[in-house]
Amino acid sequence: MLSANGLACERGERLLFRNLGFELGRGEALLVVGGNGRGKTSLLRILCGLSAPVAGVVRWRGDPLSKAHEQYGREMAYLGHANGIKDDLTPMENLRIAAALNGRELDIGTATAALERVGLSRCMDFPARVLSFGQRRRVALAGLMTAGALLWILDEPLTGLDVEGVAMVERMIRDHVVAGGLAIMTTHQPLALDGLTPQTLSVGE
Amino acid sequence: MIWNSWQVFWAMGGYGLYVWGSFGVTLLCVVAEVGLLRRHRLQVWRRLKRMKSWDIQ
Amino acid sequence: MNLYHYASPSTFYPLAGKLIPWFAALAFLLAIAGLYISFFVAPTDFQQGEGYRIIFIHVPAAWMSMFIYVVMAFWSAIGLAWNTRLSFVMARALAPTGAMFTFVALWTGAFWGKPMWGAWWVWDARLTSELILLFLYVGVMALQAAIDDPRRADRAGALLNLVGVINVPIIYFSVKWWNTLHQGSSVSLTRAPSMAQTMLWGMLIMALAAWMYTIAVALARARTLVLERERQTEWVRAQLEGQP
Amino acid sequence: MLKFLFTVIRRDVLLAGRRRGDWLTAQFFFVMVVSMFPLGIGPEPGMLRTIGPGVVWVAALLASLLSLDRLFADDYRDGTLEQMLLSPSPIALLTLGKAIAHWIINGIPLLLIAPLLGIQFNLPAEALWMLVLSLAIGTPILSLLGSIGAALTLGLRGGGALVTLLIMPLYVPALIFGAGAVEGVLSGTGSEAHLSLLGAFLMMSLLLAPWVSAMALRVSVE
Repeated sequence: MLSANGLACERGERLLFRNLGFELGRGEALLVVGGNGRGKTSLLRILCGLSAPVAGVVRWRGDPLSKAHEQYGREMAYLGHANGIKDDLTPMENLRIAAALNGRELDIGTATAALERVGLSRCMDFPARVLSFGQRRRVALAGLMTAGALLWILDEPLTGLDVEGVAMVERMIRDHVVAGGLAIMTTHQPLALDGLTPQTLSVGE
Repeated sequence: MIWNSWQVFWAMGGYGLYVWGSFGVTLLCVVAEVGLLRRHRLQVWRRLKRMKSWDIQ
Repeated sequence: MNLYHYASPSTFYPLAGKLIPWFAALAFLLAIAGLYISFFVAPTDFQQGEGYRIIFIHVPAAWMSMFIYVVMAFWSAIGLAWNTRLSFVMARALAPTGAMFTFVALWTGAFWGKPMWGAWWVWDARLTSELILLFLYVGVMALQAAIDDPRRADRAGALLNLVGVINVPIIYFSVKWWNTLHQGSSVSLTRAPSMAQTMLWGMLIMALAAWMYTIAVALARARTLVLERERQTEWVRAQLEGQP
Repeated sequence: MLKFLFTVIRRDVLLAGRRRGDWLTAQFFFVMVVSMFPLGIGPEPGMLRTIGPGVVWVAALLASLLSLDRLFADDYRDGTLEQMLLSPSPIALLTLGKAIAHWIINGIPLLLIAPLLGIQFNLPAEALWMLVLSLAIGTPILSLLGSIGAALTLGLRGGGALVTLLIMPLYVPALIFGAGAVEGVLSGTGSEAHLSLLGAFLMMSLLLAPWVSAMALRVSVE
């Protein structure tokens, strides 16, 4: 479904990596590994189409990303370093507006269920400003669940989460992949996906 | 020859300040640009050479 | 792919190095010829006396300031369309020279205006547009200077450059319109009463000299930029063995 | 398509409503800049009437620039901009929506305040109407062209001052036609020509600016 070929990336005249490629199908996960500053985040940003590689091409369902903007936008969900949460809006508003921007209706019931699943049932009506960092991360994860995307691209999904939160994310990813989804992630913490071994891709020498 | 002497030439019929002010500043700009360019090039050259000798890319 | 061959930095660098002295020499010779015409061939103007000789730099500088902006936009468009790095480098190398000519056009305009209009600055349509052109140059250079990542700096500058070039005619038209409504000056700098043949020749030769100068300086600046950007490559490291 | 556009506009208006302090700052800036001129120039009514249209227009430029540097910057910082860029809709629609929202938030209040300021400058009633009309056509241009500058300077040090430097020269035609229209009323030479030229400039900005600022956003976010 998702394939990358001969990717190269440069940051400020420095070559981060080149000739990187992989192939990912339904029900498969990919773990991107590599030390700090090796270009993991850059790779994920290329894969989700935010930045263009210096060389190489990323294809979704056979089409290069530049031609598949609309479809890819519907079928891919990205969770970056920043949570993508507006501090002035409540978690509920955040979820619903994010869905509307993606061209989906999200009714209050589904949104409530998602927020309950990530353990935020008590702070649904506070502005996100008063939430802790971990709680805001959970709002972003609830957004990921309600996005209904086929491909998840997660940049350090475990940062800022407590033990219980980590277990929750691991369960989320596993369920998603087992149900036939695709997941690409980076992490510095060990990730236990309970019977699922992701492919690994090493970035940088 | 339309100028009888250098004196007349420099005076420019009373417009000396304006004519030479214009031409002079233009010359100054050109000289300054070329000078700055050369200096910058030498600086870059030295820096790259130093970096190479340290073998830092 | 012949074009791509010349667009490669490692080919460009030595080629530009060979071309620069020729353009510089041409610029020098043409400038001498132009200056000779402006001071020794062109006769005294019966209306403006000797003061009109300023137009031999003012007009070519004003032409250059506009041409260079358009040429920059051309390179920017090519760079954005085909993703050729050298085009961005050329666009960037031209900007300071363009700003310099704009400044010269403004300065000489003021020095011409003082004896003719009695004021260093009048809000004449041409001078005003020239001033705004200077702002546009400053904007592009400031933007490129503020961005650290060269790739982003190139593209952002190129986009701004293209927006600017679309706007320049509109700005010129609006300023002219504004000027006629507010009773602008009746004397125009470029439409001297008797545009004699020799004057035209003088200005053309000076403009040609300015072109050659611009090419030489822009190539030299582009060379330095290429050197900086390609510093990890083998050919630059080999270059560094020689003399600057 | 249109739904996305409306969602972007509604979202930005909602957010501005949650942050009324920032919004009021720009409006009071406008009022204060305009009020400084008589203090600097003197209270002579004839003189004030001559400079009035120009002063109000220049202050409108400055006020819109003041709020522009945050057009994309806030969303960039908290990651919502990335999410919006990845949405299925064209990015030009996002930038268009953002510019329209900026106009609703910052442009429309200017229209309402401008007549009051015009009275301070002894403008007659017809000139006041023309001032509002010219600002109504002109301020969307400020938001549209400004969005290009905001996108280009996204995340840079000193972004605010830089936006001013980049965009101010591009505002020149809007300023000339806008202030000229009001002056046409004052001097009795008519202002239809000014207004149609301003309208043409608006149409052009509307067609081109969203595309350019979409490209600029892609370059800046990369």
